[in-house]
Amino acid sequence: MSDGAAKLTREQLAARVARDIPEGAYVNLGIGLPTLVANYLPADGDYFLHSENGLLGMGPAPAPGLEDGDLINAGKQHVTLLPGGSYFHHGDSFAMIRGGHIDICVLGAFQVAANGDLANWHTGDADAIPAVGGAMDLAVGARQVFVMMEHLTRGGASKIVERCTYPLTGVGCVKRIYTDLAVIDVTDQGLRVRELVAGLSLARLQALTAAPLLGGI
Amino acid sequence: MSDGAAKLTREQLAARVARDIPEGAYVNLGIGLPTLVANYLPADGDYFLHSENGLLGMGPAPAPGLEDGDLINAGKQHVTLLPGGSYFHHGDSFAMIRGGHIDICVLGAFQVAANGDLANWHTGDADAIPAVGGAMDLAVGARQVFVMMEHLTRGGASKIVERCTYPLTGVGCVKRIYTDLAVIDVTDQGLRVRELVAGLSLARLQALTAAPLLGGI
Amino acid sequence: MIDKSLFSPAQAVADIPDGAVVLVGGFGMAGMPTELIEALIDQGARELTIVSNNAGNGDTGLAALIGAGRVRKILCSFPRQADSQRFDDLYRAGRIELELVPQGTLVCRLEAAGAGLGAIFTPTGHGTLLAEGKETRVIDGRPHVLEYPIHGDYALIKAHRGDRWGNLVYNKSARNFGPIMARAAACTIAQVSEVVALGELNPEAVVTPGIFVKRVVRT
Amino acid sequence: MIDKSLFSPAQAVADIPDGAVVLVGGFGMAGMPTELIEALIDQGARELTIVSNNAGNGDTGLAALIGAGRVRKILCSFPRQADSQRFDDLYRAGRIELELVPQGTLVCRLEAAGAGLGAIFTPTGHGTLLAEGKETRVIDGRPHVLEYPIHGDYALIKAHRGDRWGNLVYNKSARNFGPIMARAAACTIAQVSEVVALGELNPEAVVTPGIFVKRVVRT
Repeated sequence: MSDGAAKLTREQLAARVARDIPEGAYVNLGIGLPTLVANYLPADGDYFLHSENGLLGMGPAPAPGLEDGDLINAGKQHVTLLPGGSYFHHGDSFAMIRGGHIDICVLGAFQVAANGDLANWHTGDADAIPAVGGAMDLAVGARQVFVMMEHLTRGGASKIVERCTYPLTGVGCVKRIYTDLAVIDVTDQGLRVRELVAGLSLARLQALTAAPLLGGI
Repeated sequence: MSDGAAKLTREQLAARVARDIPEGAYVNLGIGLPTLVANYLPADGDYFLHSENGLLGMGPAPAPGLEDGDLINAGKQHVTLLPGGSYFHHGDSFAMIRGGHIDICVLGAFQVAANGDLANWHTGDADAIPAVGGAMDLAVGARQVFVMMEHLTRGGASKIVERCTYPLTGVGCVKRIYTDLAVIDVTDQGLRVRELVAGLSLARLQALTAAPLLGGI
Repeated sequence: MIDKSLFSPAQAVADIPDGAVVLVGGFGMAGMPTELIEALIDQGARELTIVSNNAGNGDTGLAALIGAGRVRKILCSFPRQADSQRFDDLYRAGRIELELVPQGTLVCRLEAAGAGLGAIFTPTGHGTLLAEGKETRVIDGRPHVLEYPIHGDYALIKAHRGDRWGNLVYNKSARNFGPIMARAAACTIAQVSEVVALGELNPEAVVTPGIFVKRVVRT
Repeated sequence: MIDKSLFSPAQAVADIPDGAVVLVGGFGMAGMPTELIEALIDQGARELTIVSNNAGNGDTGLAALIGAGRVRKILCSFPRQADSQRFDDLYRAGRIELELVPQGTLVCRLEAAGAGLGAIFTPTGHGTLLAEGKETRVIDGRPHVLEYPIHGDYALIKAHRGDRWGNLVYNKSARNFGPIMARAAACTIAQVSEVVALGELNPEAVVTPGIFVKRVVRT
């Protein structure tokens, strides 16, 4: 549907997001796709990964056989702790989040609106069992909220919308959107396209996107 | 002025208060006179002394030469920590106080009113520099607030009053008053005398006290 | 001599009555007080209100308590998981009540309870379904939601080591909700891997001072 | 490589501007960041607002800063002490403003700032002079006072050991306000007795994780 445009793979998208994270940043990576970003942060730099279940300085997955059920990330995957990392309780962890101490969080999304509204916890389905976790805290608390998602749903609908139809996670909180087709800033003037994948025109991206886009590359 | 009544010394008063502290109690002793109570808690029992500057399981003063400027109590005196004690920050310390985790606090007072109002931080003097410390937190937070004081001021005025004339520390917070002349409970019916020192009659105590007293020994 | 250590989980949970509000530590299975919950299932208390981050995983611990039909209501942030079938079934059948709370709001409501605060204004959740009907206020240009403390009658938590005065240290990310639940409940019961002699825990490294803990059981 | 350790207190406090709100750790002299304050005196910043439990003791540390006339206003719980002459003189001369705050309210206002809460209802101080003019509310039958966060531009604290990522541990009761001030300020500067290699601090026993600390100086 992107007509030969070089749609990014999940790994390429993760690498693209990682490029915008400066050394020394305190970063929370949401469950799912955002978790991949960790794999693309330069190994020779100091990046501080926070996990809301009480870890700072989170390291990669342990070698097989070295998993520890007491050392997991927010997605309940086995992880490690880097030298210089620390453990703390949920009170301290959410003080970090809500208190504006996390520089960047990267979240997945169902929908992002032109005004930066984020919907990522609930489809509104009557039969769905809702679960929110720490997403609403990250949405209001992190200094910068990046969204990382596929541009379109499996059904081909735009996940970027004029107004979210799903229940909100946070109001006007998203600063930048990374998709498999483009990098888009949420600005006071509206959605401004910063990057397009190779072979994709702004006009074509606009045709795929259910909210007005501004050029600005 | 108590006519041969066996007025308690400061040490006797401290010992009397100590008798009402059960083993296992979490206790905060205010600055000054209340600090003496620690000396009369049975050495063979476990009593948990809390100091608002971040100590639980506070022990006695160190031997001369072993003082540590980083190990002090709320009155800034050198103390020790018992095995099983712990250090924590002010946030945790005042969660203990405000959150109702301290069973008993013993405070000094300028005035206590018949309804349990406490005044112990400020004489209201225009020239005085006010200082409140943790007294207001202890007054509202401890499960039981005991006041320990001389019954009369140096000038012979009753420190137990119908209504405090000094600025309040807490409203209706005092449960029991220990003076050098009597032990008095603050009840819904009023001030009920529980004990008198030897040689003192209720009538004589009433004559010395500026609020109505109920018998009840 | 004060000794808060008990011989068995059964003894530790014996007095939890029907209808109690029970805070249950853990994030997934890390920090889940499985043995205490099993004892609570055997004990038989019903109509419980549970406060926990998740609504049980698999078939053990909190999932088993829910599966046994002992839970009337649960307050949590993340019930839906791949392995939350016990909860999912009862929820879909309308047999368990859910109060969904953002994780950080669950945290600060527990902290408010432990610290004796009456209520707090938090920015989290403003403008969302989870703040509907709640009092709001703009403070310093930013909208906030008024949230109230969550007090537990009991807290069941899992720590690593404890002593007879109730001091606790935890293991890695299993610490999670333990310390904040310990202080939010009237009666906190901790299961530990080891009860050590008084003074063996470094006083600089005690995470939960004994004042917040009533009972300690080695499991 | 991120290295938050600096060579000198002078370097650490160089950018503190006139008029800054500076949180100063310590309870009496325990935990007082004396060397950082001396550097601040030398640096010359004026019209400071200081938040600290006391208003200085003797002639060093905070007392010296106050004595040098650099402090416009102080928020504290216990200014009056046997050795608070520097403050007493200026206060009596009307040359320093005092906002007296109950110690636990100072604490929860700093905690609210660090944790991003907009305001809190606390029972402390209700019905007293120190709550006059403040909004009150009865919650669950109990009167409360509404209190707002205290945010610092800077915090100056003293810890025991630190590392290049800013992780800190403290010494005994010198811990006091350090950890809660560290998180309430935009820029926290810690003086430590020793800067240790990364990984030397036990991750279970780190009291202030480095996320709350911008600069570390050995003194």
